[in-house]
This record gives sequence, structure tokens and C-alpha cells, in this order.
Amino acid sequence: MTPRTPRAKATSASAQPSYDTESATLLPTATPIQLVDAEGNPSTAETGNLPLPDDAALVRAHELMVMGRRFNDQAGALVRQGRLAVYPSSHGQEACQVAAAMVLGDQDWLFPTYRDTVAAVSMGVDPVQILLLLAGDWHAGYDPYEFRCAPTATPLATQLVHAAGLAYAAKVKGEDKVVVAMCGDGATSEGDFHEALNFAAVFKCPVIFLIQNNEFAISVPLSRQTAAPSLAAKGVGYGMPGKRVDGNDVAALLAVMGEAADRARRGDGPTLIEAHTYRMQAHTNADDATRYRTAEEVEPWVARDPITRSEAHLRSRGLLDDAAVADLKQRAEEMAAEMRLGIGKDRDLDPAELFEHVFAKPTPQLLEQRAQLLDELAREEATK
Amino acid sequence: MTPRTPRAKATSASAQPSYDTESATLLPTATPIQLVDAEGNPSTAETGNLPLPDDAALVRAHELMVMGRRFNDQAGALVRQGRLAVYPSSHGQEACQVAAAMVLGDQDWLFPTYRDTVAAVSMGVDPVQILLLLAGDWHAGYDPYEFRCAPTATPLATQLVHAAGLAYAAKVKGEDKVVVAMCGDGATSEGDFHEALNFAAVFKCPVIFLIQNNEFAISVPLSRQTAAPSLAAKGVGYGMPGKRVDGNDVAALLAVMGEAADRARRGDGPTLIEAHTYRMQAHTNADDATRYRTAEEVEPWVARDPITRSEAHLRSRGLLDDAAVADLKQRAEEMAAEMRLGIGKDRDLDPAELFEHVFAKPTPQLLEQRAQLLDELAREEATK
Amino acid sequence: MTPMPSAGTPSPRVEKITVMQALNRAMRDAMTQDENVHILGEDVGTLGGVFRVTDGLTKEFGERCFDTPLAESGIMGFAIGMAMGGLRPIVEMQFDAFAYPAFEQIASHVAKVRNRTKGQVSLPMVIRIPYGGGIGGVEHHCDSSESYYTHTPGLTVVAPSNPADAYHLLRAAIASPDPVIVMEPKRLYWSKAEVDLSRPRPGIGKAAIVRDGTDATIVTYGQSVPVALEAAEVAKREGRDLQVVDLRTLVPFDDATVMSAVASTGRVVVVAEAQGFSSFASEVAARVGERCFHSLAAPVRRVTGFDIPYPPPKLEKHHLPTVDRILDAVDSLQWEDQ
Amino acid sequence: MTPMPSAGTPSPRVEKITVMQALNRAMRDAMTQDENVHILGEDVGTLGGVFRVTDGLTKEFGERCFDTPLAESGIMGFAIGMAMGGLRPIVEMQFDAFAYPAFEQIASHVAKVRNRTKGQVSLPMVIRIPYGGGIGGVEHHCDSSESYYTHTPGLTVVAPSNPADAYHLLRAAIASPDPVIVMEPKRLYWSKAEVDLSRPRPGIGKAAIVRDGTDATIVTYGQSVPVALEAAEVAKREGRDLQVVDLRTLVPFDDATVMSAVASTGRVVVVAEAQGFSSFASEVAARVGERCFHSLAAPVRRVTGFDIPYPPPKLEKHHLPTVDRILDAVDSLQWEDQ
Ligand SMILES: Cc1ncc(C[n+]2csc(CCOP(=O)(O)OP(=O)(O)O)c2C)c(N)n1
Ligand SMILES: Cc1ncc(C[n+]2csc(CCOP(=O)(O)OP(=O)(O)O)c2C)c(N)n1
Ligand SMILES: [Mg+2]
Ligand SMILES: [Mg+2]
Repeated sequence: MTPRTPRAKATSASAQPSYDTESATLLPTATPIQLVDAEGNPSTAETGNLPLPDDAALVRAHELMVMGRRFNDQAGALVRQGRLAVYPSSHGQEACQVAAAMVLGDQDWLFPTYRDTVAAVSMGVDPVQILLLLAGDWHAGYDPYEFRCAPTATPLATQLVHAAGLAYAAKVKGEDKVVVAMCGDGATSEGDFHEALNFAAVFKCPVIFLIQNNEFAISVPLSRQTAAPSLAAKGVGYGMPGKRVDGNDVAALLAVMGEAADRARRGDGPTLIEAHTYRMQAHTNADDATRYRTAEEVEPWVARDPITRSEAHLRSRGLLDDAAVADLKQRAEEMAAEMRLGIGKDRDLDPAELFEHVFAKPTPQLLEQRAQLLDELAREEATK
Repeated sequence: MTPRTPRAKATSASAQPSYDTESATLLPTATPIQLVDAEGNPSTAETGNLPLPDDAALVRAHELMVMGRRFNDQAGALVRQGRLAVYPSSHGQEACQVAAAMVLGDQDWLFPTYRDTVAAVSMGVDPVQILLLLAGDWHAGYDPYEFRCAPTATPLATQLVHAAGLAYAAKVKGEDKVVVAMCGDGATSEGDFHEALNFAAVFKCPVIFLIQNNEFAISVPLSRQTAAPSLAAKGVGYGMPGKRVDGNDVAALLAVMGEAADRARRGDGPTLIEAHTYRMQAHTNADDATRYRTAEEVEPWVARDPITRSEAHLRSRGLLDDAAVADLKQRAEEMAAEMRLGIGKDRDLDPAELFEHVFAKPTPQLLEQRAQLLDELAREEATK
Repeated sequence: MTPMPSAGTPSPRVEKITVMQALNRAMRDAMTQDENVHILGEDVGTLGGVFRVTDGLTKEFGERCFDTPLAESGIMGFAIGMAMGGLRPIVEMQFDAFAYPAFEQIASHVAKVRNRTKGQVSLPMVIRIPYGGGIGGVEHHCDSSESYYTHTPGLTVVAPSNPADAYHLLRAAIASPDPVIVMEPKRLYWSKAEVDLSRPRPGIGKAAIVRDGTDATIVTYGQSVPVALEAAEVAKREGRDLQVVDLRTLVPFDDATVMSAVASTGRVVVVAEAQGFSSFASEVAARVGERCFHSLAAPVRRVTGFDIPYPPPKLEKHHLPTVDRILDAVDSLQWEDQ
Repeated sequence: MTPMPSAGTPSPRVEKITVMQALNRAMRDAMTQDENVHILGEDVGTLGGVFRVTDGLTKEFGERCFDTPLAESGIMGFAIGMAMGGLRPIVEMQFDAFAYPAFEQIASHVAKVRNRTKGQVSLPMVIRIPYGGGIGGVEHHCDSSESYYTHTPGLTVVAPSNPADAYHLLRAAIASPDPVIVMEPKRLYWSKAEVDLSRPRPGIGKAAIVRDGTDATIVTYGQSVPVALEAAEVAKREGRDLQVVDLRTLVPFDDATVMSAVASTGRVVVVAEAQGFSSFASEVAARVGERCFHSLAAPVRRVTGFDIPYPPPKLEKHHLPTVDRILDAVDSLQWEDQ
């Protein structure tokens, strides 16, 4: 670790950040960056001068999206069967989630939300383990260190600050680590969003903030969330570049995220990325979306599906054929079967574990309480 | 009150805010708007195409600044005499504070911080009453409704949300009310700053957010607070115009604030204004600024004093002469004498009042506790 | 007082409604009577709230029941400003743990504004918080957070346990000149009772003896009330006659009712879902110990949640006060000393 | 154990230092030993903190003691991430009430991360909070906020009352694999004592009997300890022999020491500055009532702040526990029944 010198005292009025330049250069493009259009053809829209990612990456992304979609479908089915209490589906948002994971290397970290299970699975988290939260077994079902994937966060935007802090730790320890921190459009209204971006920018943390703007926060449309010209435009207020990207174009996402990851790795600090996508399903199965939007509103987004688009693109370029599609489908089915098996299985839950992890060492009070519970259970058992 | 119709459902993807325009137009000017330069001459810098305020306003502003400076000096003296526990001086920031009050009409409200006592006094708050907090008598020493001036806020940025809420109430009640909400550069880092601006913009509340960027948050320089090109640049992230203004040029402040007030009154929503000024003294008398900045750093700002500048300007235009200056000084001395008298005076504080205002009607528990205290005091009295 | 309907001929005003409907009705009636009553929160508008407590109110009252940006501190602070500006805001927090971002606004402003200003500024606002567990909710959706608020001077805190109280306590909260926190018993939202909403009920600050009994007193509130009543039912069969006090209001505390109830039995169990340490239940136990010391035949027992973060759904049954656990506590009240 | 220096020849290690110096020393020593220890907060760097507790640390350790943007939730969340990333952050909150913006990060994350992850992620972090009144501070600068934290499962909470404990408890907090909240006794920052920091002290979770006595037990902590000791001094002259227990740690609670102390006297007064309702002091009273019921000769009395927002400076003397008020409480312990 390189020893750090104390920060210089503020020296003069000119120690102010330079007001005169930059602002405009930090603003996002007027329209989202797109590399592949909805039909799978090279985009004629704003490309941000970014080249298409290499073929292998595009194929890999497609595979992960297909797996992700199958994951979403299977989780939904498990809810209907009563195996999961609830599931926030990311159907339609697979491109964002896959890209978030793909730009990360072996040292890098992901900070996902409850809707980002496909991103977590793309990081390698076991599909069954990540569902244990929703199955009701325990809160976080996997080891965050094993997968460099923080527990999926429910309290909105809180995880963004953690992400910045972990990136800071990596920086001061001299580790080469990039962090992707994810949130939704609604979460951008929380104070923690603001504080996270500000800390990350002030300390030039190697972190990428990825907003999946799916136009809704439960029932609340984006127009109620902000009056900003775009969510990406918020970046300038922190002195970080804001990028807008077509959230259903995995090629564009890989390119924009990849650029931001390079920037972070170079030590140039954070980037704010707004991926414009759409929440195709209700907020969760417990939600009734017909109360606040019509089928006609959802309709146009079907044609913009990220997987259809990617398949068309890859097929047109000869990177995917029927055999590969069938093979992929097969692998996805295998994963789904594992999910059904894993979640369907009866798992022994030990009530004593309730007291085990509150502290590294249970307090005398917790030991008493555990003894009380075990005694109750023993008596119950005895009277059976 | 006009009945309001339920808000329209989000209709389609095109209900998104328009990303394509605006951003740039919301950005502040590259340099702060200035109408009168440090020597009191018409500025040759960025004027934002704003005309000079009328003579009467400039003279009035000068008077209020002189009174404000005297207020600051006297409060400082009262601290040294042990009459006040603490005083956060706004010496050097009088132009911002006076302008904040002056753009407000008889219906309008101010939400000041602990450092904005000069703004409050300019709203008509009694100079003695506003110091009662710092004298230790009670928390808020004046009636907020009488002066349309919220209690000076200590928890940073919290008052900005209140300001937006009060402006919203005025709006739905159809009242013509504009609100000025003040904060410092440091406070812009708080989550509540973000939430306040966002609410104000989404609901188009008639509120002006005035940041006094005095380059320090206690010891922490602005460069540690943000990496943004300017604080005013944060406006675009909420879809509101951001303005930069020379915080020591009362003419520019009146013009920029006035324009924002007009905008608010027209129903066009909030404006973010960053006034660049400097904290000439320590954070409070309890602070030791020599620990984190040198006298040389402060030095250049002496020449930019807002009152010297205003006096030079008014004199050069024949709007102020020696007689007027002497008369003003006299009035300021009278106010200072009243402050000394008012704060020096022994005031009877009733311990029973501790229980009086916790609820509209004291609870049985508070009545018991009051009885206990009164009994103690009676016994103490008896043994004297 | 409305006269009691004669037996056999139910008054037309008697109706069977849920806690949720009662809350909804309270807001609707208040909004109809006073145009200054406004509701704000996340998804309270078109959706009618994630629990549907505000269902139909936006349709009826337009922007007076409105969705805000997703920011609880902002919602709370905005409501403070609205109240200062002459409105009577009702804030819905979506779930207990999601009120925490608003904690500074609550503790440093909502609770203090009247006092800071010597009564010159009052804040007539209501903060509705669905609290508690037992609904199979995942982490952060089942906290019993009332003790944070009962510990904060300046906050009135009510906790209804049934439709009638839900209606009347919420009406009283809206009418109060002071900020009132309504801890809504999430698990009981769908529980029904026959009520006549036109009949007055005891106001804020009054506990109710919801079951008479002579052997021991169970002091409880909110969604633990039905559990306590059930325990009393079972105890009855086992030969013990339990009195149940439904506190209804946590702050201000109804010492008079509680202490006289306790004095009448000499044995007390306090029941609440929240983790017990440093909790409102601790206060009840401490007060009873302090004020009824010589009437007590046995130590005051507490049946509360364990001192652990709220458990995952599959384990929550072990954490929540159950009939058995209450009966165990009752059993431990040193009957051998009788 | 280091041997006691022989009387008359003070060991060179004995020195007279303030609580503030002890805290400063604890951080300095920890930072010297472990490069993963970092300090962050508002004004902790160049300025050394508004109370100067971190004085000189930036000079010595550079950016390892660093100023952050002014945002408490951000600071807390950033520290969580730092801890997850392998550092051992120490967070300074500038004043008690200014920790409230961080409440969600504390309650929903700091307290829960280990449990959520089945122990796979631990958060070795320290949150230092200067608490309490008696310094003539204006509103929001004098809250006793410990009960919010003691009620939150997963948080260890310590409250030193003297330089030696300040040093050792903070060292232990930094060494702990779990998050520890250190309630620093603001008013005692400048209070001095002769200490030998090289001598070990009881660790986290151990209360200390700081004065022996046979007539009644005062249970207290933090900045109320000197007041209790003074009361005991006066009581002695008045013929009553008071035992004083300094809890040192609020969570986990040292039941063993407290209950055996109480059993030895049979009379108890709990003293704390915080408003009493639903507070940590309620817990102490409730526990003692529950566990020492048959040893008690009189009800447990509490001497706490009133249930009001912290008063303005000129009135705070009426609010804070005083020697007289403690003695009044002792007097009320039904001595006539002896
Ligand atoms: C602090 C907090 N407040 C409220 C909630 C309840 N809640 C869960 S998801 C959600 C909407 C989030 O919308 P968005 O950020 O757009 O993410 P999306 O669900 O669309 O992916 C809300 C209000 C929460 N989890 N945390
Ligand atoms: C929420 C909160 N955190 C911390 C503080 C302590 N504090 C008081 S003033 C101050 C610095 C504020 O700086 P700035 O916003 O720039 O205003 P200035 O004092 O320069 O006018 C701090 C940290 C506070 N009052 N409130
Ligand atoms: Mg969304
Ligand atoms: Mg400042």
C-alpha cells in the first residue's frame, strides 16, 4: 500500500473547482446511445462514437440474457406455486443486468437491488441461493465474498453508498477493483442516491452507477419522480459524466459500461449511466399493474425486447444459429430444473440460528432467549 | 380554492420528460453574474443580461447591509461579553442575506439557517428576539408567523424541504406566496438538499433555493464537498435553472433573486441560485480558523467586501452622501444599543414552561413531572 | 352517546368492515369535512397504497391524495412545510423500516416544532406507519418500530387493534393539533369486526379493558391484542381468568387505567411484538413496577420479540408472541405464593 | 496483569489525561498497530474535530483520518462499504442529533449485515457519538440518543465515564468484529484522571462497581456517573451508604454484576440523562424488577431527563439529573419499611 500524504489545506479562492468548463461535457447525449436497433440492425441513432463490442462478448451476453429470462420465468412460476413469497421480475431488463455483470472482472464487485437477481446470477451467484431470501429461508442466501456480490438491497439507494465505500477501500488498499452499483429510477429520488454519487465523485472512487430507468417505481411514473431532462443529467451536479443508453440494447450497454469501467480503472472516477428500459411486468407478483397502466402502454415495449433484438442481430451476423439457440434453450431448461428442485426441496431450518449471527458471539441475553426457545420447542415436541 | 382533478395516468413511453432539449439551458453561466464590480463600477463580467435594480432598491439594500454588519459586530461583542453562548457570523455575506429578504413581499416566507440572522432581521424579525436562541433563553425566540420567517434551522438542509412544503401549501391554497430557502455550500451534500430540490421541481413549488457558497463548511473547503463544476450546476439534475451570482454584489443578487421570484410567482417553479461569497470569520466564535486556513487566504476577500462595494457604487452614482452615511451609522448604533440592552437585560425564565409546549395540552406524565420540578424548586426556595 | 340498538334489531349503522376499510373511511370522512386534509406518500394515489388503505381517495379528491417522489425524508419534511402552511397532511410510510430515512425530520422537527416555537407553530400532521410482522414479509418489511417514536418527546403515538379504534383513533389523530404517529397493525388490515362508526369511542390517551379478569392482567396493544385475547380464552379453559388491557394509545400513556387494572389482579404480563430490550414494553414493565410495587404478587413478565433483527418468513413464528408463550409467562407468575 | 506500582513511587506510566486525550490516544494506538483503521467524518481532518478528539491524527496518518462531504447517511454508508472492503472505519458523528440522518443506514444495515448474511459479512466499524447535555449547547447539540441504539438488535453500545474506560472501551470497540457505538460523554471530554493506560481493564460487556455501599444501589453510566458518585458522597455524610454501578456497556447488558449488586442492597435508583420514557433506563428498571423482584425492598426509581425535548441552555439545569434529585429518589425508597 502506498502511504498517503495528508491532504493539502485549501489554499486560496482559486482552490474552487473550475466553474468555467466541463459542465456541458459532463452532460449526457440528447438521446440514448444505441448500437443495435430494435430490429437487430446497426443503429442509425446516437452511438456516442462507441464501437460494437466483440463477437464473443455479444454471444456471451445473449446467452446470459436467455438464462436470465428463463430465471425470471421460473421464479415467477415458483411464486405461483407458492414456493416463493414474492418475486420482483426483471423481465425485459435482462440486457442491463447482464451487461452490469459482464463488465466486471474477477476482483470486481456488484451491488444489486431486489430486482437485480439476473445480474447476480450473471455474476455466478447460485440461482437457488439467491432465491432463498424470497423463499423465506434467510435474508441473504449466498456468501457475498464468494461471488463479489453484495446482498440484494431492499432499502432503496442505501447500497449505492456502500458500493462507493467498498470502491474507496479498494482504492486506498491499492487493489484493482471496479464496482457496479445498481438502482432504479425511483431510487434516484432518495437522499442516499445523492450522497453516494457525491462521495464517489469527491473521492474519485472506481464505481459505476447504473440506473435502470424502467419508467416506474411501483405505480409511480417517472414524471412524478423527476422533472429533470434525464436522470443521467444528474451526473453534472456531482462532476461526473452522465450517459444515456438504450437499456434494451445489450451491445450499447456493454460498450457504455465498458467505457465507464475503463475510466474507473484508470483512476478517473465514477460514471453515472441511465439505461432506459421498461418494467414489462407488475412491480412484483403482489402488485396489480392494471390499476395504474394499460396493456396498450406496455405493448410498444414488446417489440423492443432485448433478447429478440440480440438474437436477430447475432443471427444476421452469423454468430448464432438454430443449433446454438436450441443448445442454449437446453441449458436454460437445466437451470430452471435445478431451481425447481432446489427451491422445491424441504430445507431444514434451525430456529436456534436466529440467535447465532446477531453478533460474532451471542450475548448472555441472546443465549437466554435461545434457551427459552429451545425449551419451548422441546416441550412442544414432547407433547406431540 | 379551485378543485383539483386527479392526475392523469402515465400514458405511454412518451410521457417521459423530454430528454432532448433543456439540459444546456438549465446550466448556469460559466462565471457568476455580476452587475457591480469590486470597485463599485458597472461590471464588465457576465451580467446574465440582467438590468441594474432600481435606485431605491439599491439604497435600501445598502442600508440593510450596514444594519446587518452592525448586527454581526454587536452579536460578536455580546459573545465576547458572555451574553451569547455562540454566534455564527455572516460578516461578508450581508449582500446575500439582505437580497434574500428584499425580494420577498408581504405574503412571502423565508427559511433561514443559523447563519442567516441578518436575513431574518432584514425580514423584520426583532434583533433581540432572534438572539434569544443563542442567549440560551429558548429555541426560537420569535413568532415565525408574525415575520413569515421560519425558525433558524440547525440540522443542515432539513429546512429546505419544509420550505418546499410550505410553498406547495400556498400553491394548492391559491395563495400568492414565494418562499426563499437558504443553505450553505456544505449543506448541499446532505440528502435533504437533494430531496427538497426534487420535490420543489416535481411539484413546481414557488421556491427559490439560495446557496451561500462561502467556501467552507466549518473547516472543510468546498473542494472536499463536491467535484461539481459549480453548485448551481446541480439544478439541471432536477430540471430547474441553476444560476451563479457574485455573492458580494448586492445588485446582482437582487436582480437574480428577483428574476427567480418572478418565475416562481408566474407558476414556473423553483430556481437554484449559488451565490459565491466568503466566510470572513471563523465558523463561530467557538471555532479556530487558523487551524485550517491562513490570513493570506482571507485577505483577497477583504477587497471584495459587499458593503464597501455598494457604498462606492452608490456614491459614484450620487445615491449616497456623507450625511446619509452618517445617518445610517446612527441608526445602526441605535439598533446595536437596543441589542445590548435587550440581551443584557435579565429575563425571567419560567422552568414550568419546559412542559408547556411539548404538546398543545400537557400529558398527565408531563403534569407529574412539572409538579415534581415545582416541588423541588419550592423546597429549594424554602431552604434558602 | 348514541343509544344502544335494541337486541335482535341491528342498527342500520352497524356494518362489518376491516381495519383497512376503517382507516380508509376515516381519511375519506376527514377529507370530506376539511379541505385542508391532504394525503401524501409513495403509491398512495392511483394505486391506493401498496396495502390499498388509500384506495379510491385520489379518484374522489384528486391531488389531495397524491404520490410523491420516492424519498421518505422529503415526504416528511414536505409535510412539515405543508402543515406550517395551513394544511393538515397525512403521511403514509410504506413500511415500518422505510420510515427510517425520515428519522431526522421526525426526531428533530416533527417532534419539536411546537416546543421550539413556544407553541407558536403547531404541526397538525399524521404519520401512518404499517408496523409489525406475521405476514411472511421479507427483511425490512416487518419491524415494530414504535419504541423509537414513543421515546421521542413531542410525538403522540397510537396503535389501534380493531376496526372501530382504527377509525376513531385516526380521526382523532387527524383532528389533533399535534403530530400523531399511527402504528397500523399490518397483519390485522384484513381483520373484520361489526362496528357502528357513528358511536363515539374513547379518545387518544385512553386505554380499554377489552376483557375482564381477576387473576392476572395482560397489557398489550396493536396487533398483539387478538393474540392476548386468545391466550385469555385458553387460560379460561385452564382455569385462569385473565384481564386484557388494550392500550390503544402508547403516548400519552394511560397510567390511570393500567395501574388500576394491575392493582386489581396483582400479576402482569406485557405483550408486544417489538424486540424487548429498551422498548416501549420495558417502559410499561418499569412503570408498573414503580407504581404498583406493593400490589404486585409476582415480577412483571414481558413477552416480546427476541432481541434479534426481524427473522425471515419461515422463522418468524418463533419470534412473535404466541398464545403459548403468553401462557408460559402467565404460568411463571409465582402462583405458588398465592 | 501489570503489577500495581508500589505506593509513593508512581509508575512512570501513570499520567493525568482527559477523556478526550484518552480517546485520541486509543485511535492513535490502533492506527499505529493496524493500517486498516481509518477515521472519517465532518471536520475530523485538519481541524481535528469540533471537539478536537481526532487532533493530530491527519498530521500523523494523512488521509487515514479524513474529512468527508457533509452528509451523515453518506458517511455511515461509506463506512459500511469500507468495512466490507476490508478496512476498519471509525466514524465520528459531530453531535448526537446529527447522527439521525444516518438512522436508516444504522438500523437497516450496520445493525443487520452480519445477521443478514449468516455471519459471512462482518462489519468491524466504530461509530463515535458525543452525547448528552450540560455544556450550554443550543438545540440539537445535547440529545442523549443511546436508547435508539440500545433498542436496535445487532448494535453493541458502550458509554465510558472516565479516561481509562474511554481508552480501553474505544480500543475494544475498534478491535471488535462487530459494529460498536461509542456514546462519548461530551461534558466529560475535559475531565481528567490519573491513569495507567498499559493496565488492562474489564472489556466490553462488563459493568464496574465504582463505589461500594450497602444501603442502595445507583445504576448509571456515561456522564451521569460523576453525578451519582457525588450523590453517594453527600448521602454518606447524611448517613446512607450508596453503591454505584457504572454500566460501561449498555449492550450487551451485564446482568450478572447488576443483579448481584441489587441483591446486596435491595434498593435501586437508575440514573440517566436521556428522557426516561421508553428508554434504556426503563429497560434497567424493568430488568431489575423482573430478576430481583424478591430482593427489592422498594420500587426501582428512575432519575432521568424529563419527557421533553432537550431544554435551552438556561433551563437545562432543571432537566438534568442532579445530586439533589438522586438523593430525593434515594429518600423515596421506603426506608420506613426497613
Ligand atoms: C427506503 C425505501 N422506501 C420504500 C421502499 C418500498 N419500495 C420497494 S421497491 C419501490 C419502488 C422502487 O422503484 P425503482 O427504484 O424505480 O425500482 P424498480 O422497482 O422499478 O426496479 C418501493 C417504493 C423501499 N424498499 N425502500
Ligand atoms: C445534519 C447536521 N450535521 C452536522 C451539523 C454540524 N454543523 C453545523 S454547521 C456545519 C457546517 C455547515 O457548512 P455550510 O453548509 O457551508 O454553512 P456555513 O456554516 O458555511 O454557513 C456543520 C457540519 C449540523 N448542524 N447538522
Ligand atoms: Mg423503476
Ligand atoms: Mg459554507
